[in-house]
Order: sequence, then structure tokens, then C-alpha cells
Amino acid sequence: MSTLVQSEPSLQAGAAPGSARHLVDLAYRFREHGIVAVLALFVIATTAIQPRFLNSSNIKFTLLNATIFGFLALGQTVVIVSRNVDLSVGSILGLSAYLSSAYLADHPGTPIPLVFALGLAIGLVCGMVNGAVTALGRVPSLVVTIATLYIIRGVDTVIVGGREVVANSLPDSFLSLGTSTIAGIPVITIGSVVVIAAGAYFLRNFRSGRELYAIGSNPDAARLAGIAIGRRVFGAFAFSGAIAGLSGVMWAAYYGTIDSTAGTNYELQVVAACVVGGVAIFGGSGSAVGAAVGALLIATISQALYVLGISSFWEQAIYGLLLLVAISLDRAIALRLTSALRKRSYQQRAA
Amino acid sequence: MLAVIATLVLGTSVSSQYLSSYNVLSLGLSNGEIAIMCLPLALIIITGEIDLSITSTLALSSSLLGYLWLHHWPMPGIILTVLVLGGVLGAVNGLLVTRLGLPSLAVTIGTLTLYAGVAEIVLGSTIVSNFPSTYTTIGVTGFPHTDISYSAVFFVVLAAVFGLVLHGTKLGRSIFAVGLNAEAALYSGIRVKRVKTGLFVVSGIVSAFAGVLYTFRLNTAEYDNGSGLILSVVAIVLLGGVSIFGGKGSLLGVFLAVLVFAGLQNAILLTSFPQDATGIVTGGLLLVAILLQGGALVEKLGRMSVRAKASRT
Amino acid sequence: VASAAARSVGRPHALKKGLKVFVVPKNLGNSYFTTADSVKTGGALSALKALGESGAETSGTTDTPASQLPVIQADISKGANALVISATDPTALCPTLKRAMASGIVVVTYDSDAPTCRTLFVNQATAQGIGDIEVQILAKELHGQGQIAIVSASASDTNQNTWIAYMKQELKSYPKMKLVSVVYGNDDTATSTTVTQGLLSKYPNLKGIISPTTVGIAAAAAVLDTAKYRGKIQLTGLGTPDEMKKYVQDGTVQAFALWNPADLGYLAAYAAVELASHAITNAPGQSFVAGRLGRYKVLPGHEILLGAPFVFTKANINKFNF
Amino acid sequence: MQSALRGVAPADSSPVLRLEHATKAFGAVQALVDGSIELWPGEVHGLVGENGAGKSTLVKMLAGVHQPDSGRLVLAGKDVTLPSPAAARDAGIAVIYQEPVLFADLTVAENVFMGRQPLRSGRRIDMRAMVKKVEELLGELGVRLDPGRIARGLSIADQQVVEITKALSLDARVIVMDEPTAALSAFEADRLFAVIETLRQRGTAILFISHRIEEILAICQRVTAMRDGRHVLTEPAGTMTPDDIVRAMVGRSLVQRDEGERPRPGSPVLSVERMTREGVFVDVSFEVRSGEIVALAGLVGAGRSEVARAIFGVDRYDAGSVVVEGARLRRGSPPAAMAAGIGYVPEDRRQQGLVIEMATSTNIALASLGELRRFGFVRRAAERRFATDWSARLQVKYSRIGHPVSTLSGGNQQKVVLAKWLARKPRLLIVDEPTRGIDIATKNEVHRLLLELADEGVAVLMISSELPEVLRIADRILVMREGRLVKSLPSAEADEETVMAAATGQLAASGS
Ligand SMILES: Nc1ncnc2c1ncn2[C@@H]1O[C@H](COP(=O)(O)OP(=O)(O)OP(=O)(O)O)[C@@H](O)[C@H]1O
Ligand SMILES: Nc1ncnc2c1ncn2[C@@H]1O[C@H](COP(=O)(O)OP(=O)(O)OP(=O)(O)O)[C@@H](O)[C@H]1O
Ligand SMILES: [Mg+2]
Ligand SMILES: [Mg+2]
Repeated sequence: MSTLVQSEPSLQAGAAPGSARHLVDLAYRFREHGIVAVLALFVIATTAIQPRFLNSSNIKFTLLNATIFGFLALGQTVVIVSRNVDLSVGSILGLSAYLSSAYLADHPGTPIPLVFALGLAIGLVCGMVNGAVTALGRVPSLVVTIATLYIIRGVDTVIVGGREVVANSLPDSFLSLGTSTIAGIPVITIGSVVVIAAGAYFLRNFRSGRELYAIGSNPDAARLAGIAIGRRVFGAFAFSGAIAGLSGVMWAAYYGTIDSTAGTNYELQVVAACVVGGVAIFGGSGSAVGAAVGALLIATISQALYVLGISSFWEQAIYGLLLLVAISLDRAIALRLTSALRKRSYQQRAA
Repeated sequence: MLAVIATLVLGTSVSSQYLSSYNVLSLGLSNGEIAIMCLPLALIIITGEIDLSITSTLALSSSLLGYLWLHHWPMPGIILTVLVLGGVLGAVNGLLVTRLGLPSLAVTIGTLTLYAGVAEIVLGSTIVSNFPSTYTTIGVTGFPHTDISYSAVFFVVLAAVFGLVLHGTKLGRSIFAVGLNAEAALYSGIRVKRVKTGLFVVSGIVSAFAGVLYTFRLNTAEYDNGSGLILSVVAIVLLGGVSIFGGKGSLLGVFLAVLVFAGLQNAILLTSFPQDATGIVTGGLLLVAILLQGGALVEKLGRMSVRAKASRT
Repeated sequence: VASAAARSVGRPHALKKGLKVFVVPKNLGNSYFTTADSVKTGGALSALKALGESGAETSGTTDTPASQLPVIQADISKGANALVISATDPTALCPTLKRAMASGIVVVTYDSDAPTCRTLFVNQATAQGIGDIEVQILAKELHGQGQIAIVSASASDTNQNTWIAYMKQELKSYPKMKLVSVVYGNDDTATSTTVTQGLLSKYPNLKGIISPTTVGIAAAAAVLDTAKYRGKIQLTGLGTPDEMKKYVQDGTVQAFALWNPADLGYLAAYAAVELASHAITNAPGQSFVAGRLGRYKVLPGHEILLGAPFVFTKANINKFNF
Repeated sequence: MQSALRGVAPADSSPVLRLEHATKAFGAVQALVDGSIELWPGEVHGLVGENGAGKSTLVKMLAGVHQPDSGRLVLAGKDVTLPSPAAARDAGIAVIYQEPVLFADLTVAENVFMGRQPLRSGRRIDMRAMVKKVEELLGELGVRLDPGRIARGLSIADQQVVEITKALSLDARVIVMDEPTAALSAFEADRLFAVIETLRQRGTAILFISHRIEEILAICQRVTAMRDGRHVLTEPAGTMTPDDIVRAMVGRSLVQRDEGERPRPGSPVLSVERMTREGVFVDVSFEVRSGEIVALAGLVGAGRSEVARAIFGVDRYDAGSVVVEGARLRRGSPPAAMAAGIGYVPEDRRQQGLVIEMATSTNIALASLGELRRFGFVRRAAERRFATDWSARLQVKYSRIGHPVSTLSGGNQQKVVLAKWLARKPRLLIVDEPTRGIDIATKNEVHRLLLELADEGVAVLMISSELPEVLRIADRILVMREGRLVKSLPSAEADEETVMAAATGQLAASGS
């Protein structure tokens, strides 16, 4: 979308592979390390002011709140690296949350994995619609998913029609997913982490994963390399939809009361988590782990603001400011490294 | 264009009230601010950037307006201050995007939150609604001697100005050039950064102005005014045929899209069509519009990605 | 009650039929208003149906004047005889409502008033009554001492702010109960959850929470619904019995209050039809029989009072279904 | 036609790939009327033709990017269709496109193996094997390049290396190279020729496209010429002279114009003093006088374009000064440079010189809009007249001036860029690689234009990687190496050896 004029690092690749490469690698890896460092810094600073920040229930709350966003960020990462974006995830989450929990409420004996399967299927169908329109129509995904954001939410409100699913109609075994913990870590967090790790591994180690990066990095080159762009993009959207569908079930288990508004306005927050986590908004680079850490950082920030007792009127402003600081810092570090790199490679050439 | 006619026909056929003067008035009343904010956003999207913070600028302007009124400032002074504030907020976006080279999507998601947050700080739980009736009449009556609302009049006037600038002037040409190929624009002596920053500033001022109108129309200043509208604004601009990748679009298209959007919403309200489904219709329309443009887009995308590649490498 | 209903229906000549009455809740898709309005629950639309009027529920999808206003304007365009409305923001809506009244449309507010621009307000309970009872419930559960907090809706919500003001007043009678924080969940489940969690982390000695909003209390209850907090932190507020059943039954919540929203809607619709038929005026002292609910009298300030809020406990909650 | 091809075929084998009488139209444009070519194992086949002759279109058919509207494609004796790039790749055809197409965010190794990464158990990518394989291939090419490095920021030469490695990794029977040397200096081109020779000896069939006729004659065994989308001739390279080739391409001989006496240069228009941009160039000082053509020579990456960009204000510099006609120029502002009378024809016309999707007329007027306004509004009629006028002066060939400039052939696009700047009547014109990718006839015209300008008293600063061109039209040659100006010599005293020696540092001591 943007066509910024940028001076990129000019490195005589043939000249000095060893040390220069080191720096480049560092620059690229720093995207994630940087965000982890910021997170650590933030936790330390907050804890210094308010030691209770690190008590077990607060950690649990923070993880719980990060879980759904981190999970959604996995799907979003897969889409964004392919130079697309999925703004319909909040609506998909809402639809899946209601339909799956309403089904469970009506059929109390349903095994919980089946409920997840149902949510996944709902999300998958929505995601496939996004993917099909984007890939077949070859139209910008931002526009497509803004449209489906409205459509899916509309379908949701029509189906729900002002009803709601209440905690009392859901079995305890389902609701406890959102509260019970193993070794202090919430069950849904563990589940999500496993899926995110699998997703990250897939993106890094499988051809189809790498091809998504290739598409995002240079669609023309991808076509020339014989990559089935349409199919991969379709797959990315289907995956993102499926993840959003699963998130809907998690949402239902966690919050217990489900009406037609679940997941409203989540889309921009998920994109924000990805961006903070170092996923390049124009595709080609970034990792699911980074995005998940981004979601964790955002959840930590908002939790910290509550724990520090900052007036709730200030909360949103500080949160927005930190978001800007995070992306600016990322950029500033990248620029610094680039210019250091430039000078260094020049000195090496001169020497 | 087709969509406008279709909407009018649909509207009149479903309800004889559709073209009544009262309805035309309320139609303009309820969409005026959104419509106004579409104008600078269209220009920004044509340069290849995006501004998602405009609705928060609206909220912050509304809050500041209320706050200063509570502190007994004279109204003309307040309005001026608010417009200046809008310019400053836009400049912050513009500088972050052009000086730091950050992607505008990310920056303005950030400022969307930040500005809304500052609005909350400014006004907190206070609601200001004792504005003088000289100002708040704009929410009730039409523009003198007409049945058209004030915000609709402002919209039409601003649309004409924006249209002339975009399609008639050197600046307008620069805006397209920047959106199509910022690097070539730079090499042609176009001040790319200044054009972009300037547009963000204009966007801020216009959004602040929309905030003033919004506040007077509802006779209410509160911190969450206008929240959640942003994607509607973006949707209208895209419906108007502006390419999200920049470089393509016309103000006439945006103007018509505003009419379609307003007309459609109004038509739905006047029928017993379930209003929950407004989103389905809006989204469906957007989808159809984009798919209709898609034929040409297939080829355009190819060329665009060459550009994107080159600007990234 | 049954005979009262029979009587009122048996007096058809007094009320016009076929009136266009629009019921405008704050927003659509809100279960509280769905209960208040729908035919199934015996709310406003069921009253209109029974009286032979043409009724419809219309509103925006978000709880803001900007989304509610165009709907009201459209209703006026559609030739309404009466509006039954819960005002998102009185000042924003007033010019339009006044215009409606000037053209002969009856405006009845329910749930949330617009004092200067309506014919009649159907009050679910006095603001003071609501504020008082919630503090009293909590005081009883905490034996009058400990830190407490409030989880409200949005900071700009007039209803909430009035109730909170009365709560603060009532709290003066319980000097050992200390209000440490008011947080805002924006009537959004996720936000309400986060702010509640924040309270728990920030105030380890917190003993009680009041959430005078149905979304907030349900979200807070879900957070407290673990062995760690159950019974140790008391929660009360305004909630719907369906949403709260689980938490009352498992002991997370002992008692909370609410009126019957369906009765509120039913009464408001009845009043609107009475007024639009010119069977009564809005003068204090006028009275009418509102179907199954019996006789109501217009009070000074042109309002009718539904009754005292009802307190739900484990003993009675299963009898309710809304 | 076919018999003509066969007539010159090596006797001891059969062709691997044959395209016969292929046609291709893009809408109204008939890009290819009769595309025919025959590639043999162990042979480098040159393809020449003017800009827009249809060479790249032909290449894209062999690559599976385009499918012929009619005609046959015969691979190892069998008729085939190549519906996609993947199909061509699987058939053993590797293509190095006119412009390198790399994944900037991915590593060199991934770029080479994208879509075909070696796998280990569970269909996972075997990273280690992949890197090792690329290291081997780079070794074969004798190139030092780190396979783990991100492709972003690679020099054009290194990008070509990656493309070549990709082709090698395919073990392709046929390798097609579309103007691979256009962006390379002579030095780097030599490296590439060595690689091509190795491939040829291994029995690979190579199709080599270039506008540099010397190159074609030096490395190709046979040459095919195309004109206006048609196959014109195919002959053994050994039997042809440069003039034969040009005649086949252009349809006539080119008359080498006699340059005649150059006027003496006038007063300095541009003085650059000790200009430094850290990490890019250091202490660059020189002057350009009115009526003088000064050339900046050097290897790719020597920093010539960066100097030009800094003068024009697209880049900033850290120290030093630029003075134009006695007045110091504000740094970092192209509008200021333009106001001072500088025009700049940048090296990458598609990316920097033109807004490729805008009309030809709009592009020509884009830098002169200030003069075409009335009451702040651009007068469209005046703009069109202005553009038509200037394109007539430069003999730009277009079908409609209102059509996007992308529909013009490369040479005409270059003329549009020139027109855009000449229209501003500059005092100093900077031209960066003005003839890159331009056919020989157009090149002559560009040279003529530059000489005429100088005759009119314009100062010209020319950057070119093509030494013959530099020697032919420059009055003075400045040689840059690694960001420094190492030598300045009048063209009368210069020849290819002295300039190359200075550029590569072999005679650094004798420099400035
Ligand atoms: N996709 C396309 N759409 C329309 N016209 C095209 C397209 N591709 C090529 N052409 C036209 O086809 C003709 C042949 O173009 P081609 O790129 O094959 O020329 P070329 O011989 O490679 O020239 P050059 O030496 O400049 O690279 C040109 O007139 C060009 O404008
Ligand atoms: N050491 C380097 N390593 C990689 N890329 C480089 C290096 N130096 C320069 N480049 C890139 O190569 C391109 C050409 O470099 P530059 O403009 O400095 O030199 P030049 O002599 O004008 O070369 P050219 O003949 O390519 O125009 C630039 O885009 C620059 O970013
Ligand atoms: Mg070509
Ligand atoms: Mg150069």
C-alpha cells in the first residue's frame, strides 16, 4: 500500500560475509528479541513499583487476556506475511462463539472437542469465503475483509436476535477451560501455545509456509517461481478463519455469557499485536511467535495499568502511546543498524 | 453511479416517505460527519497511505470543545482552538509516517487509540450539553431556505473544493503521482513528504471540524463520540472506487458512494427490514463493488506489485 | 392480576386500535432490552399486540445517540403515533423528540429518561432506591466492613453515574465500608472482565464489588467463579436472573437486584397507548389499568413508578426466566 | 524459415527447444508476429533486436509466462505447451529475467530453492542441505556470497548471481538470459561470461539477449535478429560483422555521424566541493562548465549515482557544498535543485524517471506543471500541447499521448524522461545511464541529443557504465572508485585501459 522511498542497507555481499552477515542477522532477529526485551523491561519496571504484579493470579489473568489475542495473531500472521490482511476475525469469532456455545447449550451432552470442531468448521467456512473472494476475484483483501466484517457480524446479529447464551446453560467442564490451570498456567493458554508453536514451526519449516513469505515478499517473483499464489492465499485465509473460529469457542468458555457482540472491534487490536510483534505490515517477514509476544506485551501493558492503579481514564491513552513507542522503537533500531551497517561495510571496503 | 440510482429507486419503491423533505433532511443530518471525513481520507488513500485515527480526532475535538466551553471560553475561540488541535493531531500522524518512515496503517491504529484515550482524559465522565442554541440548531433545522442539513451543505461545499484540488491542480496531480510511484514523484521535484504530511494535517483539521458539527448536532460533548465509525468511513471511500493501493480514485466516486451509503441506510430504516442486517447490506454492496472493479484490477495488481517490490528492494 | 387484565381488555372502546407505536431501546441485540420489548417475554410488544396496535422494535446497533437518532427520525417519517424510548443521551435526542411531540406524537421514555422532552416517564425504580439497595445488600453480606469497588458501564453513562452518586451517599451510613475504586467496563464483556481482574490484583484486600449493569455483573461473576474468590469476595449489582443463575447457585453471588424488564416494557407500552388514545393525559393523578400489572397512577414529574427493585437470591431465582 | 534455421544448425546433435512461428497480441498491440528460435545443447545463442522488437515476449513464452496465440513449441522433439512458469521449470527451462525478481525478505538460499526446497522426514525443509547445496553452486561460479544472507540490499550484480545460481540448481537444459548485462559493468560482465562458458561446455543451451553487439559477437555461436515482432535472420556469429547485425535489427545501416569540432567550454555551471556522504562517497570535488559534457565512470557501486542523487537533493550529504552558477544549493531538496536549473534523468526510468501508469503527456509535463497553470489550475489543453510539442522534438513514438507511458517501448520511455527534463530548459542536465537497455539506433539519437544540448551551452554530467559511450561523447572523464574520485582526464587522453585501470584500482597511484 505504501510506496515509501527508503534507502536500504547497501552491503557489498561479496565483500565480507562474516561480520557483516552477523549484523544483518542480528537486525532481523532483533525484531523478536527486541520485543521480548521490551516486555521484560516493562515487567521489571512495573514489578518494581507494584510487586503484586507478579503474583500468581495476576500472571494468570494476564495470560488469559493475552491468549485469545495471541491465538488470533497466529492466524493474522499467516495472512499478513502473504501481503494480505484479515479484518473479519472479530466477526468470525463472534459468530463462532455464539453458534458453538448455543449448540452446546441445546445439546448438553456434546463432547467438548466436538464443540471446538464446530467452532473451527464455522470459522473455516468464513475464512474460505474470504480466501475465495480474495484469490479468485484478485481483489485487495483489506476491502474484502472489511466487507465480510460487516456481513458476518450482520449474520450473527440476525441469528442471535437479542438472545444470549448464559453460563448456567453451559456445562461446568466447558466453563472450567477458561478458569482452571495446570501449574498456574491456564488450560486454554497451554492449548494456544501448543497450536502457536506448531503454526510457527510450520511457517518456518514447510514449503507452503515459506511460500507464503515468498508471496508477501514479491508476488511477481512468486508467480515466476511457480508458486500457486491463489491456492496459498486461499489457504492462509481459511487458516485464519479456522483460528478465529476456535478462538470463538475459547471466548465462550472464558466469558460464559455470549451475545451477538462477542469480539467486536478485535480486528485492529489483533493487527496491532502483529505489528508490535514485528510482523511487517506489507508482508514477507515476521513470525507467529513474535506476534504472540506482541499480544502478550499488549495484554501485559493493559493489565499493568490496572494493577498500578492508573486512573482508568488514562488507560487507553497510555496504551496507545506505548503502541506508538513500540513501533517507533522498532523502526529506530532498524534504521540505526542499517546506517551502522552501511558505514561498516564501507570501512571494510576501504580497508 | 448505478448504485446511486438503484438506491434511489429502491428507496422510493419501499417507502413513499423516502423523498419527503423531512427525510432528506434527516438523511443528511445523520451522515454528515462521516461524509465529511471521507474527503481527506480519500486523498490520503490515493497517496498510498491511510488514516484510521480520524474518528478519534473527532472524539478528541468534541471533548476539547466541551471542556473549553465548561471553562467559559468564547465559542469562536473554542472552535478555532479545536481546529488547530485537529491540525496538530494530523501533523503527529504525518510526521511519524514521513519522518520515521513508519507504515501509516500501524501509526494510525496507534493514534486511533491514543487520541481516543486523550479524549477520555480531557472529559472523563463529564458530559457537556449546555451549548448555546445558536450553534445547536444546526442539528435540528435545515440550512436557511432549504431542507438540506448544515452538515450536508458543508459536505457538498468541501467536496467541491476537494474535487477541484484533486482533479484540477498541481497538488492534485502530485497526489496521484505520489500514490502511483512515490520515488518517481520525488525525482520529479514533488515534495513527497510534505504532500503526505500536509494531507494528514488537512485530515486532522477536517475531522476536528466534523467533531464540532457532531457535537453541535447532538448537543453533546462526550469522550466516546464517534467511536467505532472508522471502518464505515474507510468502507465508503473504498466503495467510491478509490484503490486501497493508492494512485487511483476520483472524488466524484467518493461523493456518489456517500450518497449510496446514506441513502441505503435510510432506506433500510424506513422499511421493516431487520436493522440488524444493515451490515449485511453494506458489506454486500462493498463486496459487489470491489468485484466489479476487479476485472481491471487483476492486471493492475500485477503492475502494482512490481512497484511495491521495487520500492522495497 | 388476571382479572385486571380481563377488565382492561374488556374496555376496548376507550383505546384506539391500529396505532403505530415504535419501541426504541438503547440498542438492538441487548438481552436486557430484548426481554423488555419482545412478545415472547411478555414485554412491550406483547402489550401492543394484545391491544391490537401495530408495534415494532427499532434501534441502532450501538448504544449511542448517533446510532439511535436516525432511527427515531425514520420512525417519525414512518408516521408514528407514539414512541416508547430508552434515551441513550437526553440532550442529543431532545430536539428531535420535541419535534415529534410538537407534531402530536406521544413520547414515553422507559429505563432511561429524557426529562424535558417526553410525555411520560415509566420509571423502573427510583435512582435512590437502586443505589440504596445495592449498598444495603453488600453491607449485609460484608457485615458493614471492608474495601469495596464498583464496576460500572461507561464513564459517560448518565444512569450509572446517578446510581453511583446515590451509592456513595448511602455508603456514609457504613463508615467501615470503603469505596476504593470505580472502574468502567463499557458494557463490554471482555473489558469488564479485564477491569475486574485489575481490581483483584490491585486490591488484595478487596471484599466486595457492586456492578450496577447486567453485562458488568455477569463478567465480574465469571471472574470470581473460582475456588480462590468464591465466597471471599462478595458481588452484587443489577443482573438478569438467567445470566446470574449459575453464579447464585454455586455461591459466587448471594443476592442481586433488578426489576422485571418485561414488566417495564409492558407498562410503558400500555401507557403510550393510553396517552395516544387520549384515554388519559400525563397530568399527575391520572390513572389507568395496565393489563396484567394492575392500576398505575401518574406521579408528580409526569412519571409512573414500576415498583421497588426485586432482590434475587438462591431461594427465588429459579422461578424467573428472563 | 525452418530450412533457414536448419541450415546453420550444428550437425552433431538435435535442438533441445524450438519455437516456430509464434504470435502474441496484447489487446491491440501485436507484440510478436513471427517468433522463431532454435536452441541447441552446448551453444550460446544471441538474440538481438530494437526496443520493442518482441525479445522479452518471446522469452516469456519459453518461460511459460505467456502462451503463444498460435505457433508451435517443440521440446526435445515433442510438441509441448507450457501453461505456467512451474511447467517450464519442470521441463528444464530456467529463465533469468530482464529485471531480477528476488524475494527481498528471504535468504539467498531460499531464493534459489523457493518451491523446490530439499526435504527431510515429514516433508520438512532440510535447511542444512539447502545451504550446503547453494554454497557448492556459488563455489562453482567462483563467487563469494553468503547463502544465509537476506537478499534485500544485494547489488544488482549479486542479484544476477542469485538468479544464475537458481538456474544452475535446476540443472536446466536451457537457460534463458534476458539482458543480464544491462546493469553490469564490463568487469562484472566478464565474470558472467566465464560462467556462461562453463555452462556451455557442460552442454547447456543458452539464449542470450543483449543490446551490446560486441558482447553478442564475443560469446555467442549463433545470432538471431528480430524486427517488429518478426524473426529476421539466424546466422553463425563468426560470419557476421557488427554492421550486419545492426542492419538486420534496424533494417538499414546506421550512419555514424561525424561529431565535428566541439566548442570550448564556458564558465562553470556546477561546482561540487569536498562533498561527503558517510559510508557512500568521500571528498568528491569537480566542476562542470557550460557546453561541456563530463562523464562519471566507474564500476557499479562506485558511488556515481549516489553523487548525482546528492547533487539533485534526493539524498542528503554530510559535508561539503554544491554551488550552481555561483549560488550555494540547499541540500536535500530536489525542488531547490530544479529552481537552480538542474535537470536529472535518473538511472532507473521505470522506477524513478516515470510514473509508469500515468499518461505519456502527464509524465512529460510532470516537472513543468508550475508553468502550465492559470489561477492555480492546470490547463489540460496546454499540458497536452506542451507534451505533444516536446515529444515531437524528441521523436517519441506513441500511439496515443494520453495512454499510460507503460505502453511505450523502453527506448521511447527513455526519450519521455529526457523530454520531461529538456522541457524545463536546464542549465545543468544530469543523465544517469541514459542508454541502459536501449537499442543501438535509439542510443545514437540520445547521443546526438546530448551533444546538441552541449552545443547550446548546457552543462551535461553523464554517468555511464559503458566505456565506449563515455569515450565517444564526453569532453572530460572523471573516474570513481569506492566512493572516491580517483582520476580526471580529458577524453582525448583517455582510452578503455586507462579508465578501467583507474576504476579497478590497478593504477591508483597515478590518479588524482
Ligand atoms: N503485457 C503487455 N501488454 C501490452 N503490451 C505489451 C506487453 N508486453 C509487451 N508489450 C508490447 O510488446 C512489444 C514487444 O515488447 P518486448 O518486451 O517483447 O520487447 P523487447 O524486444 O524485449 O524490448 P526491450 O529491448 O526494450 O526489452 C512492445 O511494443 C511492448 O510495448
Ligand atoms: N557496497 C554495496 N553493496 C551493495 N549494493 C550497493 C553497494 N554500493 C552501492 N550499492 C547499490 O548499488 C546501486 C548503485 O550504486 P551507486 O549508485 O552508488 O553506484 P554507481 O556507480 O552509480 O552504480 P550504477 O552503475 O549501478 O549506477 C545503488 O542502488 C546502491 O544502493
Ligand atoms: Mg526486453
Ligand atoms: Mg548508477
